[in-house]
Amino acid sequence: MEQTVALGGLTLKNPVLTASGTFGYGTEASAFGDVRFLGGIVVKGLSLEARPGNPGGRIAETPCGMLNSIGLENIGAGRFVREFLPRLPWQETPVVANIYAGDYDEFAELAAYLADQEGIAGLEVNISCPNVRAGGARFGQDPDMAAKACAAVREKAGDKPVILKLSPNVTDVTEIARAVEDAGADAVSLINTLSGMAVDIRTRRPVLGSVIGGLSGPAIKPVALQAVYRVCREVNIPVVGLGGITSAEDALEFILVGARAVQVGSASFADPQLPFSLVSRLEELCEELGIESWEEFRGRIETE
Amino acid sequence: MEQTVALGGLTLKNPVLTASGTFGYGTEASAFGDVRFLGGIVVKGLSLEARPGNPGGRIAETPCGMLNSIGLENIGAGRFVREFLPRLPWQETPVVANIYAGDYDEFAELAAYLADQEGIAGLEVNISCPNVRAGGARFGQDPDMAAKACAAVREKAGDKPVILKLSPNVTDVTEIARAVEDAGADAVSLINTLSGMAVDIRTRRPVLGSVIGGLSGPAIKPVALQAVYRVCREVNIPVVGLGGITSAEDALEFILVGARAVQVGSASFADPQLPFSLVSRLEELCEELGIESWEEFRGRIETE
Amino acid sequence: MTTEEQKMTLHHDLKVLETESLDSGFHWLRLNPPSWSWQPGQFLMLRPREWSSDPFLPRPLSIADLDGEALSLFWHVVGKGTRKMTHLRSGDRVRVWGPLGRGFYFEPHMPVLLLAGGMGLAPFIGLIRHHPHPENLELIFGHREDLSSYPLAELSKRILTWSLQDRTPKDLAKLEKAMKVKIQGYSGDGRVLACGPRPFLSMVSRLSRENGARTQVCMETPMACGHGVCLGCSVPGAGGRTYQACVDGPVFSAEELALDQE
Amino acid sequence: MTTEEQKMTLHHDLKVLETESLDSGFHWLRLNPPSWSWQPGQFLMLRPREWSSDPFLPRPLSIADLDGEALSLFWHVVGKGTRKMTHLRSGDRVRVWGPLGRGFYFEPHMPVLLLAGGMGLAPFIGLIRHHPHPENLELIFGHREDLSSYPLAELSKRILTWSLQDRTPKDLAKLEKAMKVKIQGYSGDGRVLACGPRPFLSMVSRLSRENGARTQVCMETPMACGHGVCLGCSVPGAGGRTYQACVDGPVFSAEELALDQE
Ligand SMILES: Cc1cc2nc3c(=O)[nH]c(=O)nc-3n(C[C@H](O)[C@H](O)[C@H](O)COP(=O)(O)OP(=O)(O)OC[C@H]3O[C@@H](n4cnc5c(N)ncnc54)[C@H](O)[C@@H]3O)c2cc1C
Ligand SMILES: Cc1cc2nc3c(=O)[nH]c(=O)nc-3n(C[C@H](O)[C@H](O)[C@H](O)COP(=O)(O)OP(=O)(O)OC[C@H]3O[C@@H](n4cnc5c(N)ncnc54)[C@H](O)[C@@H]3O)c2cc1C
Ligand SMILES: Cc1cc2nc3c(=O)[nH]c(=O)nc-3n(C[C@H](O)[C@H](O)[C@H](O)COP(=O)(O)O)c2cc1C
Ligand SMILES: Cc1cc2nc3c(=O)[nH]c(=O)nc-3n(C[C@H](O)[C@H](O)[C@H](O)COP(=O)(O)O)c2cc1C
Ligand code: FES
Ligand code: FES
Repeated sequence: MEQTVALGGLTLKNPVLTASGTFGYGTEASAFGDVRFLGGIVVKGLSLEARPGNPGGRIAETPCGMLNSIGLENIGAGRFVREFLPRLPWQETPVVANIYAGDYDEFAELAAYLADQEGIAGLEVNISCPNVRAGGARFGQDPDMAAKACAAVREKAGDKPVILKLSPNVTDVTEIARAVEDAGADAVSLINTLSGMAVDIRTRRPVLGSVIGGLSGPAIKPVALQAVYRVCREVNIPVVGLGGITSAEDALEFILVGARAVQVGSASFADPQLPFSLVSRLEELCEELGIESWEEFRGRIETE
Repeated sequence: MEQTVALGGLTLKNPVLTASGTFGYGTEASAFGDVRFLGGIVVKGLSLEARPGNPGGRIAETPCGMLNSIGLENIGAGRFVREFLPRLPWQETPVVANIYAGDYDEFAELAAYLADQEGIAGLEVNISCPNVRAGGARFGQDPDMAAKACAAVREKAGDKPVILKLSPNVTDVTEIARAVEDAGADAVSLINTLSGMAVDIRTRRPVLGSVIGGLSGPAIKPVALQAVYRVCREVNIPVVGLGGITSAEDALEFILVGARAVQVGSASFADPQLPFSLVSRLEELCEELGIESWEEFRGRIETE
Repeated sequence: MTTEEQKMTLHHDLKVLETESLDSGFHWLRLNPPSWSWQPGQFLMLRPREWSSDPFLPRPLSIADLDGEALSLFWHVVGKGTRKMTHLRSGDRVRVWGPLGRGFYFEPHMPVLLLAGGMGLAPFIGLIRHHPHPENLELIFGHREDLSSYPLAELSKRILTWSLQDRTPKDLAKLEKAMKVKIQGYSGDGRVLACGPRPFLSMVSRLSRENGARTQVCMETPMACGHGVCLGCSVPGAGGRTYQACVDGPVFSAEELALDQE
Repeated sequence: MTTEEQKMTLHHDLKVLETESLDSGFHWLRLNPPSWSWQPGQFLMLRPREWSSDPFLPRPLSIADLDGEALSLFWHVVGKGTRKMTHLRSGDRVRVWGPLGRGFYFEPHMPVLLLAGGMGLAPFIGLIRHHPHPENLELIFGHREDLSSYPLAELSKRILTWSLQDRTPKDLAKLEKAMKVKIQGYSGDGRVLACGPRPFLSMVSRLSRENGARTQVCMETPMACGHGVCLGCSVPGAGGRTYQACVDGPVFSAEELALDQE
């Protein structure tokens, strides 16, 4: 079956992307597979300046999942563009830059800089990070703030598609999705991590230096599917589904509830070949299930 | 170590309760242990009238967890009081009635009826169910509605403690917790299930008849711990922690972040003796870790 | 029975005596036998401790046989749990609780027609092996997989069996016809006991109603707890009632349910 | 190396040749050897397919030894993953990827002092076994568990070893004193290679700075990916730098890090 999908102006050779923060800057996993076969890659979240990230414990294993509090450590957009982008096969596989910033102006500046780079195919805006200036609220938890962040990036992104990455830690994720759609988002991706915590009863301390971190992995797949399903029924822009995908079957589940493409996240820690093997396995599985085209399958969940 | 804890006017001989919906009406698991040894039992959610529950698939297994959409099937408060309550050792183990209703008046009526029964030690108010009259919004997702439901129950509950059971499907669970504290709640319990979904890519149908259901089990423990930790720092009433507890270690984790008592939920499907064995195991573990009293341990997580 | 006795009866850590893998994903597990009194159709919940929390839930399995030698389970690999169960080896210990639910009701002197669809054979294995008057039993067996995967050769030595492949719509029509004829034959003093996939049981229920046979069906719905506390195993009953398969069943008389309308 | 070759080198499904359980939770696993060129201190990630999704993450383990016979791993049970690994039996297959990270640097002619705390012995086993000039090696080994749990008898046959129990504060003071004296002795042309718990490495780092020894430490931080993509394994470096233990380490020169200030 033809695997190509269109995503907000991009053409992906298949619907499999890597999720931000789980695939480094795109070059590190080259020993496990060839990124040219992937639908696209989303790189580690970039900010205007390099950031050191959180001190102390950064990862904790949890049942069927993990917590992380990397604290958005990154080398800064400039160094990524100079040192990594030239080594990525961006001519063959779209490279999406995941970005975050502390305020709207910073978002705008970052977007302008990255959208200007030939090798950057699009921007994924992480609005789940704390907004320092607004006292710890998160852009992604308030529809107005989400819309403003979206608009700030959209305005500077030129002809590059802008994907808003949504947080599941909200009362109604469809409200945020509609807000960013209205603000010009070309697509949304969801879900980012759930708020979670792990503690050590012997040391009486939290396992993560930041106390609370982000939960990912198979544990959250049911939450992610539900969020994607609901958002797909509320917006007209394409939706990228992720959260706990470990197999081609999982990927098809997201597509069945309406996702245009999917991202492989922390499951690639458990199997670094996963993003690559998923591409071929997905094709086989479509064959097995007699799926004839994405159009025929996508969103065709029967709820009656 | 002395295991007794005080919970909003009740005295529990130990901090282990069973979670609503996972222990039937209290008599069904008698072959696996003696409820007289438990700190308390919370029975299946009761409504004023019997309800048939949801048709179609009601449970689905998920990674380290499960989805349910029982649809609040129950025999009605009256039949519970007549047929089950007399068979429960309520003189020795507090029996908490979990209740839900479609509007405030119904909550008040139900609370008045149940609070009047000698064998009912307290009420746990499930505000995570859809409020039919308000068009599908949920009491537990709006601070004003939560407060009103709480006040309606509190007013009719006489000297019986009222515990508000909070939903994690909100942007800020502490906001809801503060609202019900202000409205007179004697305690809060959390978390109820997360919204989740499972689909079958072969039949192209959702696994649950209700499409979206509630996620429980170890998968959600990090989310639950985080919610309990945050609520404990924001309210002065006692907090009952639950979500994914499978061991005495898990129970202590909830107590370490501030919980007064804990509830064992779906893990007792995987091991029906769990609520019972947890009681003795918890005592042993306190010994092992040199915990001298609950006061010395509870909430004493060091985050610096 | 006191609570203490019941508890000892229900919950067990049993040692694996033997495992046997047949073709196409069929497996036998023989466990050190607990001293249960049981009825065919009753089941147990099984959950090896090694499962961590994934798979999370225990798995319901019919008691295929239980005697002084072994508690025998017979299953087909369909998903994660049944696949993991194939890793068990002799000497391992597994946690089971049972016997659970209501089994089939019959008296030794009654003529009994057994109708099994695929793995629906499991609860009939011990029934056939231990029935004091095997001449009173007859089995119709509809199957998709190769006959050699099932212990049919052994069972045919004790009772009359009819096996019909059930792969195509034509096969199904033949199976239906065979069952119809037999059900008619047992509609007097006889009993019909059926176990198999839902459409199979619907067909049996309809044929039974049409021919006035007294039929019991064994309902294999997904279960979380197996002992009445989760309400996850509901099956629709006649007249809008809802039953719990784990405690009200898994065996129901066909009239209690509304299967023939499915 | 082309991508294709690298890929073949890194990712393997290896057959279990042998398992061995010692006292107090110590285990050996010998796998069919891949043809890696490796350095002591390098590690691999291991994740048996049977783990479903719980435990979720792979486990980092030092390459204890690798030669034509076997890839050997040596571990101590501390939690869920290391406990599950003890269920592996010969004939099973496990997925591993490696060799990962930077190992210890030394030349055969250099006098090398090995400092191991508990399981920190693991990366030194192969080093000692295969070193062309074992007379250039000396080991100080601080341990809590019984000596018989470690392959120390074997190693003592090849090189000079000093074992010190490390259970009480008094023990620790003795260990520190012994290490101090030895580190001074190796501060000229020698090298000091250390592996063990964090406080052990802090102590070694401090003693090395104070005595001008050239020391390398192996950092065992929790890791999710093992190959640089998750940024979960950060260790604080000197001058406010942050390193990734999995690709910049796990072996660092002591001056690169700020351990002596912990
Ligand atoms: C009373 C009873 C007796 C049974 N006896 C037998 C038997 O003797 N031999 C045998 O091979 N099978 C039997 N089954 C069916 C058996 O329980 C399922 O095949 C098994 O649970 C599937 O688990 P899985 O992990 O392999 O599949 P998965 O699809 O991974 O299971 C996911 C979830 O769905 C449930 N589930 C999936 N299929 C079924 C099913 N057909 N019936 C009930 N639950 C299901 C599982 O228990 C689990 O909770 C019986 C079922 C019941 C209710
Ligand atoms: C480079 C490297 C080499 C190692 N070599 C060895 C070895 O040869 N032999 C040996 O016995 N141990 C070794 N360890 C430690 C070993 O990885 C841990 O003991 C193991 O991961 C614990 O897993 P668990 O599931 O039993 O514990 P759990 O506590 O259940 O693990 C939970 C999580 O924490 C991580 N974790 C827990 N303890 C440690 C630890 N001490 N170091 C790193 N991660 C940890 C686990 O990997 C997992 O992600 C090494 C660690 C690293 C980083
Ligand atoms: C270690 C780690 C780092 C992450 N960093 C980022 C990030 O920088 N930006 C972002 O938008 N999401 C980040 N995420 C979230 C993932 O992209 C993804 O949304 C989430 O992990 C859920 O998917 P999964 O369950 O498949 O991992 C990170 C996740 C992990 C586990
Ligand atoms: C089958 C099932 C039925 C439930 N029914 C109720 C209910 O009637 N009322 C209620 O407040 N919570 C109900 N719950 C939620 C549990 O009480 C608990 O909050 C949730 O399962 C999280 O805990 P756990 O992870 O330990 O199961 C139900 C949960 C399950 C699994
Ligand atoms: S399986 Fe839980 S009530 Fe039947
Ligand atoms: S373990 Fe993932 S970057 Fe080091």
